[in-house]
Amino acid sequence: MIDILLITLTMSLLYMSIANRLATYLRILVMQGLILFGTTFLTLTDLNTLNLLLIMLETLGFKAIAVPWFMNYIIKKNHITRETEPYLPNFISLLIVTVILVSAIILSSFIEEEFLDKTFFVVAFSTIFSGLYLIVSRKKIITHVIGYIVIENGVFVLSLAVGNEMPMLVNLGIMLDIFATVLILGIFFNKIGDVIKDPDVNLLSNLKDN
Amino acid sequence: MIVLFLIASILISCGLFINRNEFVRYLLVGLFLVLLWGFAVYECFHLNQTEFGFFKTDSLGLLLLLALCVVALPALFHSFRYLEVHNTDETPHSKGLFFGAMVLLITACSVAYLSNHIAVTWIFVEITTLSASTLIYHHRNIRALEGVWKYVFICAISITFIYVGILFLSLSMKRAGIEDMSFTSLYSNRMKLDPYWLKFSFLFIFTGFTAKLGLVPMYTAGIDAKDKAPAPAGALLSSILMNLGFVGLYRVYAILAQTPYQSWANNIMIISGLLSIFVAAVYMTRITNIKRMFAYSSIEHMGLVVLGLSVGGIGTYAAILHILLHTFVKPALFFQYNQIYWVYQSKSIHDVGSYFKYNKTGAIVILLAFISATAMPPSGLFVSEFMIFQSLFEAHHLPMLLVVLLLLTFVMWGFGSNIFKLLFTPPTTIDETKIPRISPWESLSQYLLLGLSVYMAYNPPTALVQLINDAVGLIQ
Amino acid sequence: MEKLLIELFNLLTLATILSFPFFKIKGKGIISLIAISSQVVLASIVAFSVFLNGPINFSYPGSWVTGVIPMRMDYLSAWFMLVISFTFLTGSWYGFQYMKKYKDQTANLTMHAVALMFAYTTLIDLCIVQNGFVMLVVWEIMALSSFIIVIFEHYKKETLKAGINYLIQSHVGILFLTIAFMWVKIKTGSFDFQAITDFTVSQPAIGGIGLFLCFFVGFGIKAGFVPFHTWLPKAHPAAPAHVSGIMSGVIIKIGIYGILRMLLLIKTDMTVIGYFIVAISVITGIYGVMLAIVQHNFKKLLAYHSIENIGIIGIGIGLGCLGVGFGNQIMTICGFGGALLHTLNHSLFKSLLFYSSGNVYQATHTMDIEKLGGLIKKMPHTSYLFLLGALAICGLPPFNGFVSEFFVYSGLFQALSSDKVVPILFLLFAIIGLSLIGGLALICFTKVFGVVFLGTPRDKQIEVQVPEKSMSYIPLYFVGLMIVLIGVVPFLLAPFLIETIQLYLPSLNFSGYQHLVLMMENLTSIGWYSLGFIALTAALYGLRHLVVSSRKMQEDNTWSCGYIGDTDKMQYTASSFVRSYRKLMEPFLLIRKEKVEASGLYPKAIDQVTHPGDKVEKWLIDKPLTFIRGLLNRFAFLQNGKIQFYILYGIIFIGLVLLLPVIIHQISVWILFLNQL
Amino acid sequence: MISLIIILLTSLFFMGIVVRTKSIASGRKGPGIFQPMYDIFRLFKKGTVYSKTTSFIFKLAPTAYLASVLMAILMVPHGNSPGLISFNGDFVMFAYTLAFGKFLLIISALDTGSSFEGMGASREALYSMLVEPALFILMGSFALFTGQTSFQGIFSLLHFGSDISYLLGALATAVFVMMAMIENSRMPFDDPKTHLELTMVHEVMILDNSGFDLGLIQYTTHLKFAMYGALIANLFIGQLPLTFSIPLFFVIQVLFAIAVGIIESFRARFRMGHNPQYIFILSSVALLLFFGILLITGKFF
Repeated sequence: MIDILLITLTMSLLYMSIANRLATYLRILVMQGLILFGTTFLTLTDLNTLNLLLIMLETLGFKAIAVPWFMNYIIKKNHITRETEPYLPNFISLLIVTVILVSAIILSSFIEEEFLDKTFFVVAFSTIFSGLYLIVSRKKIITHVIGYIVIENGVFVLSLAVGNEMPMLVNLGIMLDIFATVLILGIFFNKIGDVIKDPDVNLLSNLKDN
Repeated sequence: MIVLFLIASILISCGLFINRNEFVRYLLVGLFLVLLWGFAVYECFHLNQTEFGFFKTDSLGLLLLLALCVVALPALFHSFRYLEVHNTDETPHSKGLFFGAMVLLITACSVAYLSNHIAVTWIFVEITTLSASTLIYHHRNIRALEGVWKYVFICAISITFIYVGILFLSLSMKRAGIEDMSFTSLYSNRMKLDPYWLKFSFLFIFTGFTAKLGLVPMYTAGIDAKDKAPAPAGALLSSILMNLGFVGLYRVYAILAQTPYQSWANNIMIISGLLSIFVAAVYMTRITNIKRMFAYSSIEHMGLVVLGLSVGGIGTYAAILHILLHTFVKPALFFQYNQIYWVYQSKSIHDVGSYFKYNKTGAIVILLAFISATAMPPSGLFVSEFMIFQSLFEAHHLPMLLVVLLLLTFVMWGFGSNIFKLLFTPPTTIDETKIPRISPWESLSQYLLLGLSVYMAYNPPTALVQLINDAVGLIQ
Repeated sequence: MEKLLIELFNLLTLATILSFPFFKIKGKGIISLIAISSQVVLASIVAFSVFLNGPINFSYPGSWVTGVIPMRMDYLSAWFMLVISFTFLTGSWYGFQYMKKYKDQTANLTMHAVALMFAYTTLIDLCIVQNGFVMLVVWEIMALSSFIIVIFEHYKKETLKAGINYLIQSHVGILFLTIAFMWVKIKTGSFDFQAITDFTVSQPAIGGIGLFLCFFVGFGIKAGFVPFHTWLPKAHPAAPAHVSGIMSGVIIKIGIYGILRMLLLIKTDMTVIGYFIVAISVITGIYGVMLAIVQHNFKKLLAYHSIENIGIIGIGIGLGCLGVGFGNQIMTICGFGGALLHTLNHSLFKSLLFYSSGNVYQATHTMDIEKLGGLIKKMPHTSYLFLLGALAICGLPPFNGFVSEFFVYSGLFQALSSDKVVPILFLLFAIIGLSLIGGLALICFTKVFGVVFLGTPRDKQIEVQVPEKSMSYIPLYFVGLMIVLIGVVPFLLAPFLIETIQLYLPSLNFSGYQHLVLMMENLTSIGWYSLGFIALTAALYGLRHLVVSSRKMQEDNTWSCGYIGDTDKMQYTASSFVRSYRKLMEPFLLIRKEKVEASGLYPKAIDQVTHPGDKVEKWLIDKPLTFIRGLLNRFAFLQNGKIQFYILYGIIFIGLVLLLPVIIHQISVWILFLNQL
Repeated sequence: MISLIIILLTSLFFMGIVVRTKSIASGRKGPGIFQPMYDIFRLFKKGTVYSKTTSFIFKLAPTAYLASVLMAILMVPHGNSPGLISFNGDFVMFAYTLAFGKFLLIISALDTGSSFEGMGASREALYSMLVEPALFILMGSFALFTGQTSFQGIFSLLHFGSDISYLLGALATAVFVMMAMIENSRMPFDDPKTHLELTMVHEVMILDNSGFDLGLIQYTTHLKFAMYGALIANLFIGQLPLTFSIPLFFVIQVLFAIAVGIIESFRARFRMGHNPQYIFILSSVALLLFFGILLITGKFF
């Protein structure tokens, strides 16, 4: 069951790489949140209830609901165009994400590790790097944020892999989630929104030395 | 005690946030300084004691804590001066925000130095990001916004890297069957750790810390941050915050030290260090923005520090000494930058000049600080650089040494030609009547800092040498 | 006692500088003048007491960074202390009046005075301190303060440029010294100079030679050996006259001191070092004077002559090394004796020349010799002093330049009796070089003196302030007196020379001592003959005067072969004077010409300008520099403001570190595979 | 002492012989051999005209020129008997003393501010620079040969053994002769009798000297000839006793003078532009000599 969920997560990455509209991104984020919620529920079996509750609350409430809604609000508020505006054609993106996926699998094949479920590793790895790829390859700032959240999801998956033994790390991950996302979105919402009307990243590329 | 200090200073910073009264602000900041110094003094007498298993006052932490105390004093003083002079668009609210953030930053750093648990360090690194971002965005204009945006984003990414590193570390601990994640236990069990994941985790953690430490690859946002932050804040960013990165790196490196994979870690650090010096050389020879120039010179010094650390031998000692002295020298430059800006109302090298004519004391500071920052004798940094070169020589890295020397010469050339333009070449367009009279006392702190760096380099008190040697002992 | 004096010497500087805030600018000038003068007295007392009572050693504990700081004053140190002190005495007195016209730039002057005092103090200390680390520190303080005194007129762009050039190059020098001392430190664990001896003794010869080369480059940059000379012709014209005098008088000599000191310490195959030094010195000498001839800028020309004289000194040193190598004591005596003596002499006449050039500048406000002329009538004192200096620097009797050059010459000739062919060829090379240098110097200074001081002004716009201020030539007469004294009674120096030379002759046998005595007798006889020469000339002139005074005599225009009119513009200029020479030497020089040819039926005014360049600089400094700059600038894209890139760097770094070992491993596998084919 | 006297004597008639030879060579009878000295004495009696632009240098230079040559002559030995001044390396002083005189003469030419004299001065300076190495190499090779470093020592020990060394002696003589021609700026390097100032070297330098000074300069030229003649003679005198050596000396001087005369009357002047090359050939010849001596003394191996 867990594997199915994780594979769906990976699928969503591929979809994300070729999606053209921000709304789609947000839906994918919601989906990923739900997937993580399910995974948490299934994985962290031997965790004390309170902690588990906290984690699930975070995944469901924060990842699946609050953040996407919030971003949607921002997009509406700042009249951000609906296009994702990638630098590269979708086909190439698809290719690259696939390559990331494959290389993750290959890399995992090097590992012989009884404490680590390889699926987690592969999924986490590919999610992190395709999130990075998303940031690098898209023009808009909002897409950067989305990419960052994808990375967070990947990291979360990774933390789940060790979660049972070290709940503390999972909590750390949650903390990172909330902290960074709030910080970034906070700035994004409060400042960039009202300083620049059309938040195109090119407007934020003037601090340079060349 | 550490926790008390933490709570107290967080309360103080909250107080500063909400407070609107000038006098109370002075009072609170003074209180905080007293607290900080008291804390430092207390720790001096409680060396190598663990608190809650999360904090441990080892010699490295203590050294950097003391350095921080020394820098914090003038930093806060100059912040007051800065806000006075720039009081056109200052509201009590913004002032409160500024000081609150600065106090928070100082606190976070000073506690993070002493943390004995990688997760705790990580948390405080996050807090520094938060407070630093507030400082950077003090002038609410679009450039500042860009600076803070980049800084926050890059830091967020790098923090994630560190987190991933920690996860890998935990994996390797599982292999070894270790539960306790504190540095001491990691260090004592380092031979048991699973090399595969250890390498992974070191790579990720190192990459993450480069953002704070100011090294290739993640140094980029730091430059913008130091450029955009008000000069006193910039001073802190380029001194104590970098030290924080150094502490983190040092402690993680300590785990790998004396293990078979140390050389592997060394190679990573050497690559990063050389590239950093190279980047510094690239920009020092072409930069036109004085503040960014200072920032790049920090990059160069960090590169040297990492080189010294990775080569080992006397290099480790030199690295710690170097970062210590750099903590005193670089703020001096940033504080002096304030006065430069008051004179010319510009940070572009094209608009400045004849500083020696307009502000003599300041000009002398710039001259001395230049000598220090390029590590020419008789400056203090010369000693540590000399030792670093010596360690490179001893480790038979002669070609590397020559490359480094070449690059440093270029750095010095670029730095020098800009500094001397600032000092001596008559400016193109300047209204002499508008130039404010700057009291020599403004420069006092810089003289003291520079003097301190020289003294500590050439005639180090035995206690200092002892502390540094202990710190070196952490990885040897 | 001497320790006390030295400490007093150093404290005096600090005290003076600390007292500066309480004085007006004039007061500052006066007290710094007094301070330097009394420091000179102190230094001389110490030096003389060394010559009287033998070497003096004491040491400071130092910190754990430096280790023990031994202070040793032997005859070499004493000799150089005397040389430095004298030039600083005259220089500061001359500079005092030279700086009068800048008296409104108070802050600038204060900094200048401070830097000047620091320069003097550190120079003296450099002769004493014998701890590598401390020596580096003092060395750099000296370099920095000399940089400050050079860029006095820093509001001029090219001055600052030259200054920075000097700073960077001297920093490169210190890097070499750093490496050298580091090397010794690592091998022996001590910064004490004695460690150098221990190290070189323990090493095979090649190690010692390598170490010496490191030192030589480090000191040679300061001394201005070709090809490390390029900072010199830039810095000297930029500096005020007295500073130029001091710089080329003593500051570049500290490099010579360093080399001589290292030769005392390094124990290795001296012949190789000797050959090396002779070769590079002959090249230095000839190259320097060759470029000096084609210069139009008065001070730049003199600067190139400093390079030439460094070459002569170097020939002496090289000869001495060969002597040590072959155990031929005549060579040693003449070589080192000539080098030491020429160091002193050059510091005298070169400072004299620079001071008088300063007077010319103050009178005319130009250094372009093409514009000058006929100054001998406006400023006779300066002119005759300059003539004195010119004759001395050409090494003509009866002046001091001849004495030292004679020393070297006789060494070279007497060494010819050696029976190996390689040294003989080197000696021949040196002889040819030395004689060529002499001839070229003669061209150069006839040109300068003739064009600047004789004839009539070549540019009517330049008006000359007369009369000369007395303070502007009294210190010069002081120097001139020394020049004549050394020329006529050189044996006054003999005792000092003997002591100093013996440092290089640890095993001085009887014959060697005889040679030493013989050389000194030669010195004496030369002195008397020079005196006789002066007397003869004087007598003949008196005779002529008697005869001519009874004849009738009249004045008229210069006979210009029938052409009557304004002949000032027709005079031979500096460029035309050396044109045939320039044509001859074209391949060695780098001269940029700007011509406006006559064209058309009614040609406009034509003119031609030549800009003498420096080939060595072009190929050794400029080209590589531009190349590396270009290389660095290719990477300017790194900080391009795009956050995506910044993140990309992180990914690339991680990927690189992860993949690099794999790739390298694969490649090595392939290579193995291919090797097995 | 002897050398001084006999050189002075020679200087009285030397130029006369040269002139006489030339006139005979050109089929004229020609003046008596003391005619040049009469001319000089006439010049001594005349008054002088000074250019307004000149300074003290101009008055001093001719005297100093003469003084320098006299000083140099004092160092020239006569075979075994040393000159008044003799010490190790005296020939260095010899060369530099001559250079001193030349220096003053050159700047005195520039002192007049006349373009012609500047021209002459420039050439004079260049040529003397070029000729300097030749002398030193020559003396160096003698020093190598005899192991002595003073004129007297060298010439007293200078005796040619094998045939090849005679060849070397001839070479040395040739170099000395050529050197004398250059130093006194005679044919083929310079034509004192030409009437185009543009092509002169020495004569154009002294264009503004008149009366006593001119006389001094001209007499100095004679002295110089005699001096070089003495040097050449010394090559052959060696250890001979005075009774033979002094006549031999005069014979050689006369031969030298005749040789000069013949060269002057049968050679055309070199092109000004080519002079440097020809002068530099002297140095290479001297080098040849040097290596020859290396060969003889067997130090090559």
